[in-house]
Amino acid sequence: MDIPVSEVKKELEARLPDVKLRAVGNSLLVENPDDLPRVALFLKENPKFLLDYLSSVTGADYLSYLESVYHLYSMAKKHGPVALRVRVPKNKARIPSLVTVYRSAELQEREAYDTFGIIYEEHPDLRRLFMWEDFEGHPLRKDYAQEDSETLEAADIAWLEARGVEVPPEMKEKAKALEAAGQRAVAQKPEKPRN
Amino acid sequence: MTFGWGVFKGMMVTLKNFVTSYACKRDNGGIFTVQYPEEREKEFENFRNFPFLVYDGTPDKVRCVACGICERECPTKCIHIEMETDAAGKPARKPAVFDIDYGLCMNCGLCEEVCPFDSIFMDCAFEVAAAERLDGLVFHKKALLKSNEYFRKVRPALASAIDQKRKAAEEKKKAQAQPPEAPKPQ
Amino acid sequence: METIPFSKNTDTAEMLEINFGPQHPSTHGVFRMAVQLEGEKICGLKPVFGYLHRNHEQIAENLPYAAVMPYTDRLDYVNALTNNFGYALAVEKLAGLEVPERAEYIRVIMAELARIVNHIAVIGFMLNDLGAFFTPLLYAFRERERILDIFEGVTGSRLMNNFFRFGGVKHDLTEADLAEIKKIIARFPAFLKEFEDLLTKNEILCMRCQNVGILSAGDAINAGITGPVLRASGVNYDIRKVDGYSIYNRFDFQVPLGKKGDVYDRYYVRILEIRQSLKILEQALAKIPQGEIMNKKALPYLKMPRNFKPPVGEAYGRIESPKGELGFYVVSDGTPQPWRYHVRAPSLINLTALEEMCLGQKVADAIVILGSIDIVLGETDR
Amino acid sequence: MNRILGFFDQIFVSAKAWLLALLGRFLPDWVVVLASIVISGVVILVMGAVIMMYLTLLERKLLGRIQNRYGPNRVGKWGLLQPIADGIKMFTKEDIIPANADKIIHLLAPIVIVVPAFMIFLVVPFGRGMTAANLNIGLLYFIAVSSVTTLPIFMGSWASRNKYSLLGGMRTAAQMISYEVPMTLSVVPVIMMSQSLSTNEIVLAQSGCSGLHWFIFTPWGLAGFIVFFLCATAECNRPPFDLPEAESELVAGFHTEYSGMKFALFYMAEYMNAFTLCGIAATLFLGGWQGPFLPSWAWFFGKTFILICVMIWFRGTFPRFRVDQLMGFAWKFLLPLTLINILVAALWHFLPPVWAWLWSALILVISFFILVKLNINFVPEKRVYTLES
Repeated sequence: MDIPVSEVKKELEARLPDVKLRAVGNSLLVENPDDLPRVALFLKENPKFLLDYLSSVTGADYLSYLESVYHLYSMAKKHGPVALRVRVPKNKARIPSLVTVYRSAELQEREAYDTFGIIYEEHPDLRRLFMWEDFEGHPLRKDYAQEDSETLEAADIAWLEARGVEVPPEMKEKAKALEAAGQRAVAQKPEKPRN
Repeated sequence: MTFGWGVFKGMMVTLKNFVTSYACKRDNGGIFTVQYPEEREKEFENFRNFPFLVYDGTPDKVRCVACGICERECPTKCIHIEMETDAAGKPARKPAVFDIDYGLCMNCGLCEEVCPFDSIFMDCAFEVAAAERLDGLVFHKKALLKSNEYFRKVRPALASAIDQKRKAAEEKKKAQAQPPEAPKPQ
Repeated sequence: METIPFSKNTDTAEMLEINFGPQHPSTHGVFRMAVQLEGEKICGLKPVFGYLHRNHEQIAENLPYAAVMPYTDRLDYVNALTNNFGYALAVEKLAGLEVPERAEYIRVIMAELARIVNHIAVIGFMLNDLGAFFTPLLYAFRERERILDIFEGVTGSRLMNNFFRFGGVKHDLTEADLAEIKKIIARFPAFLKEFEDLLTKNEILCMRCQNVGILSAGDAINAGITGPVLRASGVNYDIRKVDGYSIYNRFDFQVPLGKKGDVYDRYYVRILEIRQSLKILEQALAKIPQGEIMNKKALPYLKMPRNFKPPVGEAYGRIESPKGELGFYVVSDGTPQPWRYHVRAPSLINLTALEEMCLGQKVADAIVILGSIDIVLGETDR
Repeated sequence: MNRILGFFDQIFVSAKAWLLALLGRFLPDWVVVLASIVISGVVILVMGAVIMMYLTLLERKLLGRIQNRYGPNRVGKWGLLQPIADGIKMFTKEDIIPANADKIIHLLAPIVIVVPAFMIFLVVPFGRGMTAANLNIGLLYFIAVSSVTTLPIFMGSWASRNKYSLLGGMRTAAQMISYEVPMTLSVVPVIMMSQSLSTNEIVLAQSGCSGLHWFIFTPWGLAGFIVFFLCATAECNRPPFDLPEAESELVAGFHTEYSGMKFALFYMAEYMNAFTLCGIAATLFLGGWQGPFLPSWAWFFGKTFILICVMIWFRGTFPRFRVDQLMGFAWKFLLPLTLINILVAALWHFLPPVWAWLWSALILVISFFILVKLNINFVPEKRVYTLES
């Protein structure tokens, strides 16, 4: 049972007049990220929708901005989904967390933080989910440069040599050259054959 | 009596299985193990493991024309093809190099699906273990090439369908190769 | 190793911090639970993920739509067919592809067989966690073997099936296959009875499972828990019923519900679900029509996966996988590769409430609770 | 007929006597006494090792059959050489000692655990006149020595400096001490009836009527036997009481950090304990070597073998208890039952036969039900599940 976006939008605009909304495709864009918890709480508690179940939280990178998408369903009324989305600029990717409204956001927001670098404010435990703590970058962003596993950097060589591993001289030279140029060892991205 | 009855019933189940493992056949609760090298499970025609190349008759008559579609579509990029060039440097529609890294291949069968020349198929052979990761598991053209007869043996239904299709195509081609009769003026 | 932010401080009290995993016989793979213990009682538990992380989503974003299909097999590798189902559903929604009748039936039959495989295997593994020395597991595997033979005969592979295609399925079910499936369904109730005799009323199992790891319905909904774990808590929510995706609304089946939401309910709900799956299978086998197995419009894309370019847009396809709601969120930008591809993994999200379920219980219970949630690390870590 | 039976019955005893007589011809008496001890010792040592080896094979075979598979069948005919292959593997494996371990205790633990396992063999009556040392306090000796096993397990777990091992060690200490109590108490009626602590005397007290005088055929004997057997299963850490090892929880419990031969010694002690405990159970309640038609030692080994098979059957069927339930089972269920059992045995002694039967059976059944009612958490809840559309 689908809920038409226009209906949700109408109801929301009537009840929360200061929230700016825009219908994007089959989903509802909350223009100001700070309004998101209010909207979610309203949808969760409003008897007409009772969207008590947050199915999926995910980020997406649209080059000029980052987006966080939420799919809400109702277990009580067995309808849905209502998709909410929030857009934030890349350099200021901060969205209020939904954990206080839906606990199911906990691990999913951690995942989106890990992979997209979206900071969910007031999340009780915002750590990386899959990658290790001092991992650099956010792997699902489109500008993420993957580390080249074949080429060693100066730090890697120091780490290896401290453990008594012999590093071939040509690798050392390459690392030195990289360091002198102030570059990282970045893997060549597989070119995307777009026909 | 509720206490102890469930435990007793459970013990009876295991006892029953203990007895049937001596008394019964595989399908009626007997021993289920297949003692692998001596006994083998039934082989299924659809079973796919690693790809191989089909040739007709002699190994130089390879169906593959080195178009590189499978190479491009392979999700794991485990196929490497180089086209053969003849003495003049013109590309001969034949692979000079055809390598498949079995260590990388994930047996998805997409290469078989996309191949327009009915040349690459999934093999049923699964005993391809090797001691070396690179030397042993990267299969080169010579090892990959298998005859159509072999193909017919391991996957009879598919092979006969492919053979029919090819035969039909050949006949059609032959028919087309003959100079078309002049269209009758209406 | 990173520090785990436990809610209680380990240093002040007489506590023991233990890592269960990443290498441990009962974490079902490389999952790690950092556990705070006071004697044998659990005072804090944090799951740690990522030991099997391979960035499935990025791999998929760099591949044509069709080439992602074999990768979805590797998410929940116990039942690859339902993963295929979810992904195919999402992409068909995106591209607006219809699926022929017979293909729908084949899909349902295969998905339900996969559900049975998963549930019996899970019960077996859970019993292993409880300390039964492999007997239930091997009985379960004995029956699973027969179903895997079907999978091998039909799809070409026992585990990594790669069977679904957009707009249909790869192979047809022959009459012989159908007869074989019927045979399996016919013999399954006897096996279930044996299994239940061994387990359901066993006092030790009841003692270990009843009133352990209780999860209330409200908590379960709020924590986004789905699948048998949710239904064991007494919430009637089965996506096969709610969405009626594919052709599930044509079948007559019921949703078994638990009473308390403890480990025992989760065990028994799975047993009951197997019976319902058998019911669906019987109906599907009786009704399966003749016909095409691929949508004609989608046929050319089999040969040219790169020509498959769904229109710009997004779709969220979800199915009731044996572990819970498996959702695929796919965004297309009109190119052969998805712009964004996200998997809503039930194995991961069902772990949200793991700590609450375990607090105050014994070490042994934590293992059983984890076993009863039913995670597969391929899907959890992606 | 009787002579042939008598010959086979005493074959080992007469062989030893013949050997000693042979030695006595040209050696002084004290050497012959020494030789007698050495012969018994060597026989026990060899028997202990062989029993352990073939018990592992038996267990794997039976478990395999219970689970519809073959079990080991590749080394030798029916896998008969498998234990030897395992032994070679154990010998050649690297001996790993954790860097932070207490090395001396880590080394000592497996040695200390094997010694009492061998020592118990001393009082086991393998057949008529086939007790290595016919102590008049044999039963007390058995209880004392078997309780030593707790110590080396705790030593091993503590010395490993491993948290899993530590948890396993804690569990062992709690479990073995707890189960010692009902086990000892369940033996008391037997002592009361046979009026002796000597294992041989106990067997002799059960003679007559081709087996009908075995203690198991009395109400208190049956209850005592069940309690004793359960406690014995717990004492040698076998499922469903295998908490100290608890593979699925504690990896391998107290022997997580042991490898190679040290691990094998732990294993050996476990199986030898299982054998001796089953042997003692057979002695106390099943009439030991008593039985018609067959040589006495065959009866003893047969009964022990059946009890061991039951233990393996347990392992093939049951999940494991949890630690609190395990302790509760010992203290709240088995202990009161044994105390009542002692009372019942006293009643049995004073009442005339038919009344004794009736009363003791009645008391035991009633007290069993009362105990079940009191331990309501052992009794499964009944649940009815709903199916909703």
